[in-house]
Amino acid sequence: MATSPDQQPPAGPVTAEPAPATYVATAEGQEAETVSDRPVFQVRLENFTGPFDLLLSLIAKHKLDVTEVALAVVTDDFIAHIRGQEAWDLSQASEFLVIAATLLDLKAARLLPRGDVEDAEDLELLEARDLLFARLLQYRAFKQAAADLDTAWQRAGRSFPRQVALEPRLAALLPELVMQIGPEDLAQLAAKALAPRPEPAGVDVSHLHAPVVSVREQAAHIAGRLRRLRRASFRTLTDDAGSTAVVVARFLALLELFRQGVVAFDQAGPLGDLSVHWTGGQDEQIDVGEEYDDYDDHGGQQTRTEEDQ
Amino acid sequence: MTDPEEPAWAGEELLGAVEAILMVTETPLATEQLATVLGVPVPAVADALAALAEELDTSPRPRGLELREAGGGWRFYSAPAFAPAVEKFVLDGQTARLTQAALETLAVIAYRQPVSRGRISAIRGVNVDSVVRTLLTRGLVEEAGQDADGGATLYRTSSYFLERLGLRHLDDLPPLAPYLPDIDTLEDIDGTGEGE
Amino acid sequence: MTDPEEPAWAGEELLGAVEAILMVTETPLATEQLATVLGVPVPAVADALAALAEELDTSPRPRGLELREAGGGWRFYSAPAFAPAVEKFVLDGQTARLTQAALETLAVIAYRQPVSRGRISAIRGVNVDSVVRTLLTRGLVEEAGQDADGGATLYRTSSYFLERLGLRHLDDLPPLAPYLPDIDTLEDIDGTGEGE
Repeated sequence: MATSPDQQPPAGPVTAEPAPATYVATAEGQEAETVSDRPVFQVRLENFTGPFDLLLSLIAKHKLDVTEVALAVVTDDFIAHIRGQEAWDLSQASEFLVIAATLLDLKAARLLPRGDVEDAEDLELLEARDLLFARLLQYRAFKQAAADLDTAWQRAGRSFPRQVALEPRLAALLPELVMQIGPEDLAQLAAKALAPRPEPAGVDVSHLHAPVVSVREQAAHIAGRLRRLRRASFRTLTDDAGSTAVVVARFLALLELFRQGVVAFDQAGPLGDLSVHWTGGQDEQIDVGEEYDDYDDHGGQQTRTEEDQ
Repeated sequence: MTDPEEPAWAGEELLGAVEAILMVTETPLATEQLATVLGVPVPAVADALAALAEELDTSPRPRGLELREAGGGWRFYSAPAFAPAVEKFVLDGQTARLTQAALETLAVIAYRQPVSRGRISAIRGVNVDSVVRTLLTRGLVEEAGQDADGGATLYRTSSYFLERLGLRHLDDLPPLAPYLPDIDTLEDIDGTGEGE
Repeated sequence: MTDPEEPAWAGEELLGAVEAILMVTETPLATEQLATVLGVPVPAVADALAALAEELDTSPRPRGLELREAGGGWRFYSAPAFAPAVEKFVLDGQTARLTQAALETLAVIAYRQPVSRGRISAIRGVNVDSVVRTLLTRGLVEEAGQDADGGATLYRTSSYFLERLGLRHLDDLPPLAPYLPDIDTLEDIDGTGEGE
């Protein structure tokens, strides 16, 4: 329990939290001073209680209104922050990745020419953005409520209730206890209290994370298909995906392959099908995954021990 | 004195009797409970409590105690002004601050109760199992039955929560930010986290 | 305020500080103890205690409380003049039986003594302050010094407890093993409960 990320010392206001190195350059003088002697990228996830917290903090850093966020900047920072993490709690990582994927999606959408909202995918994208903002707004409201509770907690915490044991004279007036149990019952009660409590329903979240989709594996899969087909639409490449997680992983894999210069994209028109073609050699090795999948190295399910939660 | 026809205590005697009982109670006392025990009409007890509280608040010298209503009843508290002196004697760590994670989780439970852990997770974007256990252990939240749909355990805040925050009722909670997005939409979103 | 050269509290402020501490402390307090913690000379605290006691005794209205020294320390008591009201309140709703919560807490103390409230809370998963006070009031458990680490008060069962259960020694308590699923696991649980 003591090492749980939720037992961290209370975080200060968002703007007072340590920022990744990328902010040092952009932060105002005063903030830069307090941050400057921190080693680069020594940002700990523990400073943020969740992806929304991080996102809000990034938005605050850039002094942007949450409803009109310059997504490109925030997305880059969000990804940079995620990269800066050395050790991940899997259940947290998945949440952060979901947000990161959504942000990437939206950032990508920004790069597309703007047109009338006709395509279903376009609508989905808008929906995804609205959903993200709605959740972010909701989180911000609760964060504000938490600050209110903190104020009340601290104010009330300065005054202590009188709750003392009964005066001996009055205790003597109490009716003589009927001891309704014997030593054996007592032992049973003790055993029950001391025995490992079954985890309350809902603690086991392993099914949420299994199977973990490896971007590296999906990249290999896509590369294999593209070497064979030379050209395929994103739709085709994800037709056997089976789950959203796999689609996301393949999308990320494609971005990685594009960065390595082994694929090129082609689109007939705005929001048209994304056509992908292989530009690498037939035997060219791909090297994907060290960024996306290195949380795998920390062992997935097995290491998600009690302390991590 | 126990004559049911006649109020047992009145005037300054009633003040003293209420004061005496408040000295030995372990829990906040509801006005009604005091009235029953003393055999006195509820309004008379309410007046006595108000008079005692005011006497302390308007005392010519700084008083070490105050009488407040919180968490469903009245109780003596040490005066906040003397917190630095009192803290050294109070052992149960009540002065400990709650972590940001605990505060945020507590806020979601307070405003969305009864609520499942899955729902809280969906709102906060992180797993909240450990924090909810801590809040349970500290007596700030309690179980409130099962979700009709999925059977998930629901949680609500306790009366200790109210007392600890100096609130009389849940209605005393400050309103959630007015710019909170449409709740119906969010119900759906929240619902996705329920599977946990 | 913590300057060792200067008394931290004086005059009416000292009265208020002493009053505040006495209102909420769980045990009677010796004059010396108050003086040490407040950083005030013993005679000053003695004067403050006497002044507070006199203020209550000479109050223009009948007071429900009094300040007395007994058992090596000072403590507020309900005033004997209001004993009929207080006794009625204390006996009202009292049963001669222990609640399930009290029995479970008693069982944990019996098998893990000496043990702090924090540890019991961690084991039982709920706040046990009130239940432990009940067991103290009932004489079934007693204080057993302080934890070497954190200074938390430790509790053990009393000889009255043995008597009521018909046991000669603690060794006569039945072994837990037959009721436990797995001793190894149990050791772990004990170890981890502390983090709280």
